[in-house]
Amino acid sequence: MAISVSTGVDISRAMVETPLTAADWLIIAPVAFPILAGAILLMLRKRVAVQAAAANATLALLLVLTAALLAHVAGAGPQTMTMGRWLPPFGISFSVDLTGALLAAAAAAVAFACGLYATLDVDASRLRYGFFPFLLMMMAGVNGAFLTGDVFNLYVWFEVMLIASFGLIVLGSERQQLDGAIKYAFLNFVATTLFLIATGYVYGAFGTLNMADITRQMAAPPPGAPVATIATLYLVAFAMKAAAFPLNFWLPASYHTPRIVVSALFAGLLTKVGVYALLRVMVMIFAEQRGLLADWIALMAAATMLVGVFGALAQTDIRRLLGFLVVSGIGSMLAGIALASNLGLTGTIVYAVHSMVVMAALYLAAGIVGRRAGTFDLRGLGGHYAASPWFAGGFLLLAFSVAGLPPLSGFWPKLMLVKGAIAGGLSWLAAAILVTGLLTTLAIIRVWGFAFWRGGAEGIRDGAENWKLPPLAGGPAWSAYVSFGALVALSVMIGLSPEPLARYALDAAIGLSAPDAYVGSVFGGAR
Amino acid sequence: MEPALVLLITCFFTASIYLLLSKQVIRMLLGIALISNGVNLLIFTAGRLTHEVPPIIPPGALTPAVATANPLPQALILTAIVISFSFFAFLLVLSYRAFQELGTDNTPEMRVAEPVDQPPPPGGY
Amino acid sequence: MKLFIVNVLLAIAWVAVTGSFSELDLVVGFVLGMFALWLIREQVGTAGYIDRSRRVVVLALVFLWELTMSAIRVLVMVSAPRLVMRPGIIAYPLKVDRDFEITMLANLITLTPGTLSVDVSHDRRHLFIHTLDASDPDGLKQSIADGFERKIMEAFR
Amino acid sequence: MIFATVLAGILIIVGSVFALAAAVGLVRFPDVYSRMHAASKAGTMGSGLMMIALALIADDVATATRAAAGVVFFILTAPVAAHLVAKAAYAVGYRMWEGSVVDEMADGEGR
Amino acid sequence: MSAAAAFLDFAVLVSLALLTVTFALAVGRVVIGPTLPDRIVALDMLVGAAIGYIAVIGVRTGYSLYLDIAIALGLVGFLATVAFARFVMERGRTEQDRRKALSGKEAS
Amino acid sequence: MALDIADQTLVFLALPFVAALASPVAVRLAGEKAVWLLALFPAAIFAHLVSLAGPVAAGEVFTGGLRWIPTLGVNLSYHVDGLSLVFGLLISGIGAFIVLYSGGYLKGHPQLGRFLSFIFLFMGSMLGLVMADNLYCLLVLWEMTSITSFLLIGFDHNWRASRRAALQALVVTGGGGLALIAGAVIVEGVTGVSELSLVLRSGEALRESPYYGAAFVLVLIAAFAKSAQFPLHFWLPNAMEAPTPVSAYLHSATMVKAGVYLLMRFNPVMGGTALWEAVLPAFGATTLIVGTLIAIRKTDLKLMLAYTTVASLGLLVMLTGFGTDKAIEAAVYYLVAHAFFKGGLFMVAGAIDHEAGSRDIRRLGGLRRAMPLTFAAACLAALSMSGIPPFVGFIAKEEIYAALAGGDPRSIVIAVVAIAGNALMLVVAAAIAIKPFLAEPRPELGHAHEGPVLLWAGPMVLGLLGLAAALWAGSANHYVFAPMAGAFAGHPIDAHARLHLGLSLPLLLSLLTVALGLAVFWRLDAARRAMAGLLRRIGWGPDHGFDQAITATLAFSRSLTAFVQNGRLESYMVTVFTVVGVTLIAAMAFWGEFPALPAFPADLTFYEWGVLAIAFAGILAVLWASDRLTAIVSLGIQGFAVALIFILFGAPDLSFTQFMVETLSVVILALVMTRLTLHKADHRPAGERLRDGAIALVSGAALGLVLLSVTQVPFDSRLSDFFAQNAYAIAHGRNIVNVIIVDFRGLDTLGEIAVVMVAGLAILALIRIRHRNRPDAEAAAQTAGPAVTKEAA
Amino acid sequence: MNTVIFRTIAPYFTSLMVLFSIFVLLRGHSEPGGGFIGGLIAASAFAIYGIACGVHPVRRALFFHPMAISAFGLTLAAASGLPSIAERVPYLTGLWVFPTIGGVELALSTPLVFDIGVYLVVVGAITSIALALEEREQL
Ligand code: NA
Ligand code: NA
Repeated sequence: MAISVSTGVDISRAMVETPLTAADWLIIAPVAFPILAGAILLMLRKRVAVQAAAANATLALLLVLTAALLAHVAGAGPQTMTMGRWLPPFGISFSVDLTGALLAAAAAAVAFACGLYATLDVDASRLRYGFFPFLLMMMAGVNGAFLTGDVFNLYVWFEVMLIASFGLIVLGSERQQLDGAIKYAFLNFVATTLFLIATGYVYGAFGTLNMADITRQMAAPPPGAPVATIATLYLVAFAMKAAAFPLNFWLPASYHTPRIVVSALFAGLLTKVGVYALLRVMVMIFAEQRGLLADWIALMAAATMLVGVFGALAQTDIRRLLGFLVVSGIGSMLAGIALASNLGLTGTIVYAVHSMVVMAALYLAAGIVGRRAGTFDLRGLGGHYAASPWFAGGFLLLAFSVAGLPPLSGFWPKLMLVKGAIAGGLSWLAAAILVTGLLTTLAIIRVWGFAFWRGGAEGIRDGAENWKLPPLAGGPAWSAYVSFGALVALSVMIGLSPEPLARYALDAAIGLSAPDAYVGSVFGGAR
Repeated sequence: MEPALVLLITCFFTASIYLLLSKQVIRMLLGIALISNGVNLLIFTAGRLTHEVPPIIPPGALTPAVATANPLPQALILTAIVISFSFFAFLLVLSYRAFQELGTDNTPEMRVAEPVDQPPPPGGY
Repeated sequence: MKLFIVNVLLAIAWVAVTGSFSELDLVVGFVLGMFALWLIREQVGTAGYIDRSRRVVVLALVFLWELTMSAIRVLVMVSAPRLVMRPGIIAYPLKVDRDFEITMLANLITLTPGTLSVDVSHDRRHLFIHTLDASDPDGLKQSIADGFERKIMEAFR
Repeated sequence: MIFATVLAGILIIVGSVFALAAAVGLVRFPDVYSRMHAASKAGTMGSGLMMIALALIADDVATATRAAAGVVFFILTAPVAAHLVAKAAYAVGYRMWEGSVVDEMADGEGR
Repeated sequence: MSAAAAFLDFAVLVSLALLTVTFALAVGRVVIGPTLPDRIVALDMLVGAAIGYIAVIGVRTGYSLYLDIAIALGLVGFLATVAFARFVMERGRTEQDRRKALSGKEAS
Repeated sequence: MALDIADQTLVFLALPFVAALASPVAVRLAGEKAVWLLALFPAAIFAHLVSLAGPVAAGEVFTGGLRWIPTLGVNLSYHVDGLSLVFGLLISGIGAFIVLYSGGYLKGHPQLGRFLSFIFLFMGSMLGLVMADNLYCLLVLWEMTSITSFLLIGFDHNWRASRRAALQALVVTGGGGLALIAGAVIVEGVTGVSELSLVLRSGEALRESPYYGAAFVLVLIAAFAKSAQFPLHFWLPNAMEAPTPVSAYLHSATMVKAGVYLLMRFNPVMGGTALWEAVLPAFGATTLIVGTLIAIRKTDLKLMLAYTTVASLGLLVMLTGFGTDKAIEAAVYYLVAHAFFKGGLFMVAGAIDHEAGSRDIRRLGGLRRAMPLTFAAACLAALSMSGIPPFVGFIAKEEIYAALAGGDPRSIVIAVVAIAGNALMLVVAAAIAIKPFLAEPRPELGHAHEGPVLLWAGPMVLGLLGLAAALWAGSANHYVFAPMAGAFAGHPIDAHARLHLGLSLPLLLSLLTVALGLAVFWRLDAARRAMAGLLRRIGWGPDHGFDQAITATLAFSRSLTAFVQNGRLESYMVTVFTVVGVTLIAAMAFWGEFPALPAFPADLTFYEWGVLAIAFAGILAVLWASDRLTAIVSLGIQGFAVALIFILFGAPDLSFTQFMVETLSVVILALVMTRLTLHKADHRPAGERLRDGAIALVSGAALGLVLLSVTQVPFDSRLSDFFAQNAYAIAHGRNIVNVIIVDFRGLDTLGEIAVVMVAGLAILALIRIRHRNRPDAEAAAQTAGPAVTKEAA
Repeated sequence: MNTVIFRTIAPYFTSLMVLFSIFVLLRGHSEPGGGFIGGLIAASAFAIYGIACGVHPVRRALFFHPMAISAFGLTLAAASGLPSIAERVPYLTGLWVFPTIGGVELALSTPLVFDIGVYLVVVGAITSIALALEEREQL
């Protein structure tokens, strides 16, 4: 009773015949593994004690897997596995290039830190109702989106990610949460629906769903196909996922409502998937159409940056402020997509990685601040610098980083984008980036001034430092500080030694704008 | 065949968008339900239409004897139907819970997360 | 015993539904049926007996006949140029008292011409029946008592 | 075979006539209770006949038994559904048509 | 044989025409109401007609596989009706329904 | 360029960062005595730089470094020429005394270690800034000096004024740094190189490039912000909130000169143009006058010094812009002189503050006896500042006047400004050196006595250096001034100024300056009152403007955000679909992708039309449903119609699923709706409904048109053909759709069921987790809608 | 709902529907049906059961929490791709065995396991939703 793949039919024209190596399994592992782990954790949902340990072990392993995948792809070029052994484009291909692998690894790092932080932030009831399964499924969705090479499959992973994020955002059912979740859920549903519509058009026009296949066909698109309009619709859909102005409303409306660790995860991961999709679809597949839309994307980028940072300046709640800063950062990433030069794309990718780490860490910091002070309202905060200088120092590093001051992680992508914009003749875009940097500095340093430097809440006597902050309670405080510290360290590391990331990002950018290797890995016959 | 379906799909989209623009969450939910059907029909039509012949290989044959309906859009729609049903159910229960907790299903009144009277950003230093 | 019979019936149903009459199918059907019954084990009260199957079949045939008549009557009514109706709800005093029998009676009544079971009273002594012709409630009650109710009692007692 | 084909044709016509009758009843009858009569009888009959026609065409025992099983399902569900709707409608107080002659349920318990 | 087939074709067309009218009437009742139970009954009717329609399409195309869809539809159609009935029961009448029911003018 | 890791200079440049790490530890172990050890770090750097002075004077340029970010062309490369060397010597030399001084000034302060750490961070950044060869490396260190300055100004973070000053400094100098980013990018873009040593060879290309103007403005903004040129000067006096060592080090001797350094550095490539020679002197002169005038008005020692620092920076910018070799020479002398005397005076002011408890010149007096050494140091510095021989300040002033003695109108105007400015600086110098020490003693200062050696050693040494530089001018010229001036000018300059009192125009102007200064000093109180009156009359300054700008920015942010992010879901939706409709229509119109007009679809049978019509009727029924329950039931109609459409076009699986899903949707709706309150249908006003209808129609039509266009493309059925070929042959399934679902595209299905599972869990969580204050919410829910009671059992 | 008629007949409907659902599941590979549709039918069956007889009998009947069933289904589906590792073929490759038991050749395959996983996920999740909603109503 031997296991057989087929019944004596000649399969060479339908199936891949090269046997797989162990490294090939790294391609699918970042998706299959968290799905399995998430499902198994859900079966054990009553065992609250097991949840955190098991989930964190999973996330750690996920980090290892994605890092190994990144190393593999960096060494061996884009990798493809077509599920079910069917020849591409008939089966669903996972095609991993540096862009995907890099973002997946960064996402895993952020998720690992957040998972650790969650041991403090997430209570038993939320654990019982699936915090960690949601988290793991979201990671499966995020990784699936980063790694898949099939446009419909990308939609599916978007939805996995989205529904898991729905679970996370409503977990707890507080009033604010429910209100935020309504806006988040309806608007995001609309965004993915637009994505699905565009994908339907693509199938109708191209007869295929494989991204490499479409890319290949774009050299000579099917006659009469409304390719530019389809690209425009993709732009709208993904810009909405990425929270670009004027489609960004869902983000500031909701990111401040769930548990802080959830906000951190969202800020770190979700919008970046939208940016990734723009890179993959607009830059790689619809390169020419992106060129037609470049001015509009640039305009959108500038508007997003500015609307975001002005929004941040208008806030009293740190979490909302950070939400607007997430939006502002998306503007910077869009700028690189508008430019689409190697430098610009490198800037976008480095910025994405930086933003994943830094925004997640800032939310975690806000969580620590809010948990200790009992409020997230800037007016009620103060004294954190005196209370815990190391933590405050970490926050300050992040603040400078998000403001784009050197030598922290936010500076380098901004430099790339400014260089790219000036080289691309879009000086006004460079100016917008720089002005945004200045305003961001103002916005985030105000937080530093109010929450950290000031001796106590609004109205405290000048010069006084009589603010008593309770220690971090409600769970293992070390987990919060360690996870926060790890992300800060990562950000500082990127800032001080950006070369490896910049190198990867540059290669990724080259791979996006000249996708021969990507297409080759799918159809090259290797696998 | 396709133009007729396109017309119907347009009606689906128009109606669902009109509902999504309304101020009541329940009407928006109806819009969600309609738009999902519209999208399903869209994918179906994008894969081109054939009369009545299901993509099933008759017993004894190795491949379909006659031209069948395009199976791929059907599989895609099946996935999409299931996903949109899951989302619909979630949105529905979410709306219900929001109604319970917020006391309204009227979007202009749902202002807990983004209150009407937001305080100005703190001045000073 | 009772469960066993139902189980066998389910296995047969399985074979019927799958349409292939191999022993293996019967076994599979039996196992699946066992599973299906296991799912509802708490609610299964009295089940029928095999030796009453004949009367059950008779009942079923009567019932199909009544259904046909009923449908035709609707057809006639709706095609009449003017509706002549004297509807109303009557309370039919039940003689049967087991859940299964009440249910069966109510359903049969619904599927027969002009009557529709609305509800069973809380004390389970009456079945409320909506009828399209309520000009003679007592006559209607009598015909049910002599018809379906007696046949049910014959078949299942 | 010819017999089966012709019979199937007759059955679907008759079945759809019943279905139409039910629908007309649905439109013409004066209140929800009487409309239920039409739908639950003629409707069930109609769809049942058409399914039997399909089984005849298929000319295959498995299909036939399945069709029979399906018809039985309908016949079992239709009265229960009618009962539930009627009970609910009555319990909540939807009135019968004003031309109704008797309501022994109102005297008994009802609401 | 061909005459029988021709008759069947004719029967199918007649049947589909009748069913289309049936649909229209049932839809009309759903829209008109006036009470919620009316709409529920009409929807139930619609399901019944759909079952017939599927069967007739099955007859027309010769695919008996449609039978299972019809059966499943019958089963879940029942579920829908049950759920609505339950809804009516739990919920009570809407204000609008009450107004119409009290006026009692819906009879033809 | 050879980059060598075993490079000594690089190690020395890294030393301050090591010290920054070491200082908290050292202070924890040894208290303030640790400064003696820590001062060795800058001292070692100083010594190393001194060792380079000879070769540099001989024309050698030291370069080296490490690759940092090859991808971006950023290197950690240094470039030691005369200019950077002198700056480096000042930074490390003064830095050593500042470290010592900090030990005395912050003795016993719990955060002394942190303070020193910041000081060292700054030192490392500043040192790197002046040594950096790579433009971007310079940029990084430039911003790092802003950051460390921010930290140091806000060191007394419990005070609002400190926080404000720190933020202000960061926004202004950091903002300037942003301009420098763009400037550097343009410079690199034009010259094609990013190493300063190479850029310096491309002056011609840069000056003639169309981007010169932009680069000039951007570099200028950065330099002016950092070097506190009017009207960006306001942050510097406010920075006096910082502990005095910071004021002495950053805000007089070193950091504020970074802007001047930048101008001097770029002089060979950007200077010499009409723009350069017009703009720099204009701003410099204005700054000089404004700074000195305001300094007169102040009574706080540190503020007086701060405003004279502003003025001195103006003087330096003015000279830099003037551009002649003589002016360059003068600027070089003045820069060094200023570093000595201003650093010293700040430390003196700090010592007075520390010992006497006040910095208000009106409250100080008679400290000569109590603090003789401090007094001596003050005198040395003040004399140099006043331009009195035999101090280097005198030489500097003579050189300035010599440079401006050209006789042309521009020279005359600038000379007048210089004379006025110098005279007023003399007033301030005199006031600081004389008033606290020689004015009549104040009884409340009886406790004051000489501070520890840490406090007076620094100013004393700096004062003496001011003397030494003048006395041994030959060596100073050879090792310091000439190389620096040469690097500044871009060609060798033979700086040979010495102390000589021969009668000359410069000396006459010096005498005039002194006379003017003494006259004002004699009537200082009156002058101060006059200035105060004038400033009151103006009533507004850029400092106030900063607050106004912040307030305005916040107000603008608030109203913009309230408009854009208005919190209303329906308005978000309106925006989204407007964008969808408009962009799609525009895209199709712009790129000519509208579909062709289709023929009437005659291939549909009547019953197919019938089903389509039912679907349409279902849609209308949902739209027009007078209440939501009707709408829900109506929803079933279109759902079933869609299922029938699937049947008609050969998709039994879809139809199957659609029926099930539609029914379950309705069931779940019904289950949920049991508790919801019912409202009337749609209560949008007519205008809004019209608008929404228009948006819906445009977006819906757009989506439909694209689809129509897509269906007119010849279809490529490769995939489906493949599936049909292999579904049974290889995958053993006759239902091709199912084979696709479980095999060909099984991964989609895996994701799909993950969605189903997660949705189930999310819904469970939604239903089950109730917030604590639920009864209230329930009550609110009950009162909000029309009261509905549960009627049935 | 408190009605004798419905309560009496619902369990039979439920078992018939579950049976039908398994039938639809198993033959999905060759005719319309499959795990998803089967799962929906089974979930409908449990919904009817729950509406008729209350939530607790359904919970007891299922024994496991519906979400656990759903999670198990997902585990099964995801794991059905893992035997590919041993065969050195990509994830989710269909692997078949054709054992003969009692003279009948059976077709057992990873796609079948996958489809069963789909079925369980759908049954579990939808039942969970229906029961949770139903439970709220009964409070
Ligand atoms: Na699928
Ligand atoms: Na499916």
